[in-house]
Amino acid sequence: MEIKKIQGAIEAILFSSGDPVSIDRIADALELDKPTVLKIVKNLMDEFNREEAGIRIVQLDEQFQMCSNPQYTPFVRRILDMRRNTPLSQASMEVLAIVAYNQPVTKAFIEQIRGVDCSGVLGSLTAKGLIEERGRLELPGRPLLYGTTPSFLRCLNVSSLSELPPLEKTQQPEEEENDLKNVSAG
Amino acid sequence: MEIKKIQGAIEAILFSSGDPVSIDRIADALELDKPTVLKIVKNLMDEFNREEAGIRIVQLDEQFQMCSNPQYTPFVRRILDMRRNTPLSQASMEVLAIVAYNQPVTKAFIEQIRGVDCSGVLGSLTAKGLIEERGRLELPGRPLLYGTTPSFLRCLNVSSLSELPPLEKTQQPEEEENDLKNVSAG
Amino acid sequence: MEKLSYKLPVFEGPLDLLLYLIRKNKLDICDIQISELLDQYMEQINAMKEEDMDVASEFLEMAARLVYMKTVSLLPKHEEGEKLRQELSGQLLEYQECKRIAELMAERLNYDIFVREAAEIEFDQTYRRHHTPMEIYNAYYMAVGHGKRFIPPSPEVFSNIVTHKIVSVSSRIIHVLRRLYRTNEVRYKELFADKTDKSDLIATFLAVLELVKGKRVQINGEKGNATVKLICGGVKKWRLKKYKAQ
Repeated sequence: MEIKKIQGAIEAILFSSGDPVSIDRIADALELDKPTVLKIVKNLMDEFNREEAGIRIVQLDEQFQMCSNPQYTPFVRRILDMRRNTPLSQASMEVLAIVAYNQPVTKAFIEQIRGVDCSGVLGSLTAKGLIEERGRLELPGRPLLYGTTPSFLRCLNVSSLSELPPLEKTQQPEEEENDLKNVSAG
Repeated sequence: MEIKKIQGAIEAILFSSGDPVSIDRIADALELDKPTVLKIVKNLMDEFNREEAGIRIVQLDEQFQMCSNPQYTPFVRRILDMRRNTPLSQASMEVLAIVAYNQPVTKAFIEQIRGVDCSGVLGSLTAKGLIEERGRLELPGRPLLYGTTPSFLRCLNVSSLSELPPLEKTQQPEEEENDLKNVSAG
Repeated sequence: MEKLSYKLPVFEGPLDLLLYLIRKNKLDICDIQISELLDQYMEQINAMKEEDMDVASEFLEMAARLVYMKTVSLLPKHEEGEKLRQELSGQLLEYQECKRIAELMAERLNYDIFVREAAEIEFDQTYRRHHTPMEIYNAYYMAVGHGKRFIPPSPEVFSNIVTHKIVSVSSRIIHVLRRLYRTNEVRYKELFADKTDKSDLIATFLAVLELVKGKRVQINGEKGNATVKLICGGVKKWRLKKYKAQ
């Protein structure tokens, strides 16, 4: 393999791994001897670690890792921050609404209504602090139950769930269903 | 900010974000105008995307993302100890093709073309991040609509849907076909 | 979950099979000879007979459609038959194109490019935008639709399969003893009066047996008139000491 390709391969490895990678493992993967790899990595570091570079390669003992140049952290933070503040997707809104009106509910219940998997959405709503886990249902598999948080009320600017617009009669889970839900949740 | 620093910041942003980032967001974060940012990103792409490079910058519609150069995939996989992604099944490819060329599209429409149920396939394509929900169609039952994601473009190595292989002339969506889309979606 | 039943030898569905037959027999997709196609199709269906019923149903649906088309084509008026044939041709052309594109895309699809996870910067991810309650209400209707069609079956439907309440015998022993401390003697039937659940009934019955075995109670009479009597009468002290906590 020519030098340029080996460099490229190491770049790709460090980029994709995220975690620090030891020189031994790189040597193994490329089927090269350790001193050669070490020399190429060092060259690569010289190429990368210019003062203004966005990506740096750092050495940690015998390991190497790619990371962003700390001087740009404020910008990175802004970008990631903007991502966090994007409005809820429609899928998120729907899941939130189902949780709000039926809590505590299981993932299976929500998926049955929406007809599609919603693990990702539940995760992001939890991270955003709009819903939270509410124990488990005493059924096989002990599924998690979800309910809305005080943050959710703040987000809607209401002081209690009772201020949500009431559902039309036909949309309300039936009495018996509620009873059962409570019984089985106990 | 000097050019070199802006480049570095964009590098750092793309590296740290992981996901595709839109030119608007970058412009916002750097407090620069969009054309300037676009020009710098394009320069950066020229710098990065040499044949032997380990890291590439790809354009996906209006977004940009850093990813590894596929030619080094075997090495990266050795390091990450990952098995090869199983190639998508024929069913998945067909569904993906229908979604790509007709998006946003309902499950009913896809099933009409393929003549078989495709709930499972839609679920797995969504889980793989190749397609995503795109709201609902305002028809009875409010069926979900699906479209392709930026990841889909990346995996196909194109930067926009317009680069997909063209449909054969006779198959270009005709009036009646469009009608059918709406009817069958019901 | 992806239905495994789709792993039929070669065909993704009835349309796939039809395209295969058309190609194999060098038929013209735009001018299908229905009776010829139907015979071949049925041949294949018979060959696949041992396959999963679920798959077969989709293939059978197409068989029925072909049979119908054949019937209609025998009528003196040809308009409907012609219309059905064009419809099928159109569908086949469309599916053929879909397959072609899928193949092209499969060649180009590289599902093995690596991207990074977002950098782990500690953020307070709390959602800070605001919405109105009406948005939540509307989203609910979006998800549920207006009919009851989409409301999931009540948990009751599953209760037989998934819930089994376990009632401990010891809790029923306490229950029986409590009843007896008040009255010293109680009709056997009454012990079961407050419960209808099967596991409650069984646990109560076992509790009585345990108490008989432990010589704490005695059963007199038979059938409906049987009574259960506490043996060490005047057990007020028991109640106070041992079972107070319960």
